[in-house]
Amino acid sequence: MSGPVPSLDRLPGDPRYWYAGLAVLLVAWPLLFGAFWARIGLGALMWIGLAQSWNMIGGYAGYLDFGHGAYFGIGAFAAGIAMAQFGYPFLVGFGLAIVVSSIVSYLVAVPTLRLTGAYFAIATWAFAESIKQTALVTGITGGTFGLSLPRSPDTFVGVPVPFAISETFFYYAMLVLCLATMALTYYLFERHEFGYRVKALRDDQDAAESLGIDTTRVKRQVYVLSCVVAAVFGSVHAWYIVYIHPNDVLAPIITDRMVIMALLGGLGTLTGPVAGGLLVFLLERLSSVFLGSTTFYLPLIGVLIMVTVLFAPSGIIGILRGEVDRDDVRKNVKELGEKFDLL
Amino acid sequence: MVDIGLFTQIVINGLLLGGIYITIGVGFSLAFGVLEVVDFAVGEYVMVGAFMGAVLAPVFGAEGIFVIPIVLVVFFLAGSLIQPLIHHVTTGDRPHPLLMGLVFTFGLATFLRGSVLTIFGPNNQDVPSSLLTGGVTVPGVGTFPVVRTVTAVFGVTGLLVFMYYLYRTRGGMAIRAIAEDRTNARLMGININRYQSIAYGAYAALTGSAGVFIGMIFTANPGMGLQYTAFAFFMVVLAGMGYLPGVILAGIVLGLTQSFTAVYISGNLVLLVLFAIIYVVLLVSPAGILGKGEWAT
Amino acid sequence: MTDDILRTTDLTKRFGALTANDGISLSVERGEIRGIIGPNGSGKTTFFNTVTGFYQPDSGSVHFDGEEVTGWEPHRLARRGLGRTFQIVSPFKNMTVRQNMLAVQTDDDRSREEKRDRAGEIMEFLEIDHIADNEARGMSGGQQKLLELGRVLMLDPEVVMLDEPAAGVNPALESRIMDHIHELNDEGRTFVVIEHDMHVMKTLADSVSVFDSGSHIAQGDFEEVSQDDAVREAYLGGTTAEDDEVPI
Amino acid sequence: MSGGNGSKDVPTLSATGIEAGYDRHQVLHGITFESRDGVTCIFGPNGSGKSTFLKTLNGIVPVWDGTVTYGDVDLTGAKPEEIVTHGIATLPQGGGIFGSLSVEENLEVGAFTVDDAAAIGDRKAEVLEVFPALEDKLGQKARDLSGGQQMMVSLGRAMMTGADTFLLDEPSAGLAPRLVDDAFGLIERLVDRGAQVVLIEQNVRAALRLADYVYILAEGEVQFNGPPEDLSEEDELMELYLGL
Amino acid sequence: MTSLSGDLRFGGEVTQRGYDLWADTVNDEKGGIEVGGETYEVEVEYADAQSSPSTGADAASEMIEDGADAILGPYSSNVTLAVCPIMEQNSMPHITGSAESPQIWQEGFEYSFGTIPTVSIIGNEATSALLNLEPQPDSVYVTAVNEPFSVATGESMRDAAEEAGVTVENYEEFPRDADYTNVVSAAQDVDPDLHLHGGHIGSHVDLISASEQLGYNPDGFLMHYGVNTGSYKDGADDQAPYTFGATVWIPSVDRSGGVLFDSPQAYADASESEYDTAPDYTQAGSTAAGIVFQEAFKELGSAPPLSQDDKDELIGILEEIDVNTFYGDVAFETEGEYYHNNINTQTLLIQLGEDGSPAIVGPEDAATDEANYPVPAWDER
Repeated sequence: MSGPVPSLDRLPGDPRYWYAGLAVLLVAWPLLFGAFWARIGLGALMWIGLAQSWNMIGGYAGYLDFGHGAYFGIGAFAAGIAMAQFGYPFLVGFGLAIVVSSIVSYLVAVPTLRLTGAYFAIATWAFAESIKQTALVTGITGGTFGLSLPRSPDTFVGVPVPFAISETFFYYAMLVLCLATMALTYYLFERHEFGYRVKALRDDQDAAESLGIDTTRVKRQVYVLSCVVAAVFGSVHAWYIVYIHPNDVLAPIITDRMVIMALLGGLGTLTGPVAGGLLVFLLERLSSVFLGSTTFYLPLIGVLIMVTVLFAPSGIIGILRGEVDRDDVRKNVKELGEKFDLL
Repeated sequence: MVDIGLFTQIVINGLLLGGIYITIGVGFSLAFGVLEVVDFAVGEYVMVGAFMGAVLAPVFGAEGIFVIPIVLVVFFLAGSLIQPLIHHVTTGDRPHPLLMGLVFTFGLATFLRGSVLTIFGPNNQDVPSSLLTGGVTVPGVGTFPVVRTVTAVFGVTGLLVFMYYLYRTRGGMAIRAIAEDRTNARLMGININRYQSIAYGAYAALTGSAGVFIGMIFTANPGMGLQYTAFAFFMVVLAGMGYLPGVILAGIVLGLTQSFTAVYISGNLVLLVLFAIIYVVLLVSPAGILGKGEWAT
Repeated sequence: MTDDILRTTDLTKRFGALTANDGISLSVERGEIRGIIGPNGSGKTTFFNTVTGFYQPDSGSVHFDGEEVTGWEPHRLARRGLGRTFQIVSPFKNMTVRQNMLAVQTDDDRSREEKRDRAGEIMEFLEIDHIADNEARGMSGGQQKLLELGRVLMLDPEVVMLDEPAAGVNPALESRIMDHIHELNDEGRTFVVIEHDMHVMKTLADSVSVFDSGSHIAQGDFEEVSQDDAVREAYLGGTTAEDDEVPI
Repeated sequence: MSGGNGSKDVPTLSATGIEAGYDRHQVLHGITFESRDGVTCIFGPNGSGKSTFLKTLNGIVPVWDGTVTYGDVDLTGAKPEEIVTHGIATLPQGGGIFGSLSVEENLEVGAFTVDDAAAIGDRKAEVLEVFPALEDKLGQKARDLSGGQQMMVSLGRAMMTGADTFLLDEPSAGLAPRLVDDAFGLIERLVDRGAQVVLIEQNVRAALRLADYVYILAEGEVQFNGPPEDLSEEDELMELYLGL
Repeated sequence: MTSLSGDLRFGGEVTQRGYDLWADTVNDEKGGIEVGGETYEVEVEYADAQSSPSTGADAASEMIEDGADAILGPYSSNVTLAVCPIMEQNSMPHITGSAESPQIWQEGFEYSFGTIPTVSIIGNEATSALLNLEPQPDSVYVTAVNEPFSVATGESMRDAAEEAGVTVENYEEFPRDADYTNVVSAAQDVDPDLHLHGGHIGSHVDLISASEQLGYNPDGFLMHYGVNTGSYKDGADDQAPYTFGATVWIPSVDRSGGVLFDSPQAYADASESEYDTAPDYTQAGSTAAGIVFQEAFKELGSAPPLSQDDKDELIGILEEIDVNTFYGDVAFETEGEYYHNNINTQTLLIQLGEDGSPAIVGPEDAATDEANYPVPAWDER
């Protein structure tokens, strides 16, 4: 197989065994390792999904969305408001998250996607901050006090869920969402004409137009799709975390993480966000486990980002695929050396 | 009913606040105009500058402004060593050069913030200054806080010095030539690496020393950088990307918008108003409120 | 009355003070291969861009297949049957050849399977089916030219506008491209071709339009045009009062 | 018409077996070239590689194979900013003036490698002597000048480098027809001052009036080289030029 | 658990010192907690909430997983609000020494307790004490940073002033990153007798600096939280003296005979010798949370690890408990809006002296020093 799913095929032996092993591990994970590791697992799955949602617009379509985290927050608050302010079950909130995020993202898409490059990046970032500031001063979001969601056991498709906020339940919820996001990405962007059109407009917008591709429409479609995916994760996150606050679920760091994960992993690839999401999430979350109580992981991540951009612009997946080898690094170092020319 | 005393004071506050923004906007705008770098680390330069002020001021008899020459030198050198890295990631045959620049500086910002937090801890640190205290009251007009006034003067002076350098010296001429066309500049014998390093170093130096002033006005804190990054972006968007003279107007607009919104509408809506303005300006007039910015994507 | 499939009337496009296309009126007959030649900066590519909707003309109109299409969006024109390529090859580098072909969007109601079959046929016709699953970035310049042609054919266009199809292509591949164009022309497709390689132009074009300084200065078959004084002047420079001093 | 009527002894700029291109795409296939006193013209159809070849001479395009020498100096692989210090100035296509800089600054940028203010002043005076029309435009932004004046700025700026050899990439392109002659007149003045000029032109007829030696390139190879007298028939030239 | 990294690291460290000092002292002096004749050494494991609610919730889960018998809570109300549901779900006894938002107790979490009273009480009582100073102020200006703790503080200050019949000239909220000259100018314009402010330390520093710069001279500034911390003293530096603050505990409180630490001063000395830092009430409240657990374990009498039944019994004990500590008598409400919060503390109005050290200046029955009121104007210092 070419391109998109390289990692497991490179391992020795029949890849089917590796896939099967991975599947068993994913399913058995919370049962094997208990609540804490279930939480770590579900966090990782959520961030992989979020990184993938950014990858749709940022990687496949090449639009640097620096306000994507807003949709995570919009999803969280849509579900939160439905559940906390109106007492609806989660599924209503889930539906609301999809509806609201589609409408908002479409309204944003129409004017904002006319911008490109850093203009688009700054505009989306300003938009996301506007949303956060609005949430901080609005009553229905709980304003500055945030929202506490009901903790009582919920029902799922009418069937009572016995473990409404148990890690295991949310682990499987995130697993399903993450796999669905991966499958959707694989199908739409790697196997379907839609994805080819998206990549086409990224690689050469004029050529894409000349081939009958309505680039304006395709851009809007990707944007709305990627935003809805982020909102879906946001809604489940709100249900799980129970207490949401604009400074948490609408924080700029959410967008930043998505961007960093997709970039470190490999932009515009199916598996890049998986690799990047795992690396960054685990580095942050497990730093206290392995490094002790220190903020040392922050400069570490900073250096990691800088080194990757300098020497492996195609990300971890690029390295795994052998796109970045020692010669490239050597060439990079040489070119870089020539630029130090102050005196 | 608008109270004239309060009104003029709000104008003063807004203008001086704008002065603080100008100190950040000048270098950022220069960096963008010449180097095409959208620098996420700008706020962290402010933060590191403020910490240098806090740490070194005691050495100079608790007087922060004496630290500034050191900050200028240290930041100039640091900046001129960082620039080649940024230049490297934004040129060549890489995919998404702009994104690479953004993300590289984002990594740099994370590194700087994390390092200061790890070394100094999360506490607020004062940048002392006994010379710049209190305010000067002009009867019938309002009070001019000394440290803010000095900072605004510093910012505007910095802008004038930059403009003098750019428009009146050979080095500045070289930098403008590079900004217009790197290849042709090389054909004139200009070593573009050197002058780009100088430009970025000058930007870092000005921004770092702005940090010392900001530390005096407020307080030094590892988390303070983010808001200044935001304001630097506000500045260049309003001024027009890379359009240096627009920075003054942008600073004034930002400062006045902020102070009038805070007093006459609601303090809670200040940031909402500012971000909304940025968003709308980008959609309506991406070249800034004067329409003179240039964006080189 | 000839059967014009593409006709521009007084098409004018300005960029600031520069008039890149100055009232160009030009008709292309259904089924012909029309060459467009002219020195650099004579407005050939601008003309392509204005006709195919990438530029909005300042004045004048474009008619395609009996319908006024002035100012249509490029993708709409493409789906209507007006295909084009670009001077600089622009394959979608991060996709395979097949994916490049399948990215093309049409209005017709062919099923995905039919489109995939059609892509297969075209690749076979252009003899690039053996690299169908290779990424476009690794291909040679000539193969990229073929891919571009193939992508345009996915539109099933009535008119194909090619901007320098032979530039940077080795002679063997060049003649292959010419053959393909002839074959497609025999099927009834109309071609408008910008080309600097006069050899190509001579063997390919049924008739040639010459552009100079944004104007359409001459039209005719290649031999006629190459003897035309205005054309010589366009290529070799102005004849001036000092003509007698010219060493030739 | 003959060149070399200046008094200077200008080194020969020569290139041997130049191969070069962009990315993986090879444009030049072994070009050997030597500048002559006066004007050496390089003609060729679009895409023949003449511009690319000029850029290998001034260091913008890296040479894959072959050597570039200037007199005794090996310039192969030298950077553009070094090459200009050896006395080779380039007028890029379109003149390459810095539109946002004033006319005076454009001239001064030309003398960027010179530190001596007095020498810069002398050269400036010299340029203004050659192009008196620039005298009262010094303070204006270069982009506000007419095409012909921009051409003067561009040539004047090249003179400011103090170079002996000038590489001119289609100086007449984009000029109104009546200005083309003026442009060539300006080039003549350079030659009169003892400089060697390497000229790429698409305005073949006009350029031939100046040429002391001609190269014709097609598809990255030299198709013809010799004195202009050898191109006796315009039809032959047309055929060579159009690659028929 | 506490926030050892991220924005809340400052408060996180204070909390950690409080918990550590308890554990070290109980282990050093008594060899641990005596339960049913056996002495068990206290082991405090930390998990880093990284100042984020979701990480905090993960950290709580990690500790439960690792077999914690009881949990000492995180710093900050946001993280606490995300952590408490985890405690409920796992029936895990949890005392926080440093979360003050009234929301927490309104939620009615069964398994969570808090040793420091909600800020709505502190802000209210400190304001009342300040308003009783002579000459009695007629008007106040109230500001608060727009985040839960600070808004709760500001609102309680405003309410106290209204209850006392003092004119509230304005109540204004603004974001942390606001420019304070505008806040000050607006206040200066109405010239109130007192300025009351709810926020964290950085905002106090900005406010007091802007006031100094603009020559804004109300008769006093009351700010909460944290004017008696080193961070405020360092940050505000020359402007720090005379600031009023609120606390429920400072080392000079006169009481004795507490469990583990005999007196507040003994506790402060221990803190000084251990960390070279004067403790504030958050640290003291955190230590007290440890002491409460220690006493509850003793009463429970079951050897660790605790079974679920033991834990449920522990909750019962905690609801009944009344411990005399250096920090005060700790007992928890069992109903109402302060459910499981310890509100038996006395709020103290403090004022920083010339050297930046706090003195108790109110309320009357607790004051040990005379307030310097009205405070000298900026140019008279």
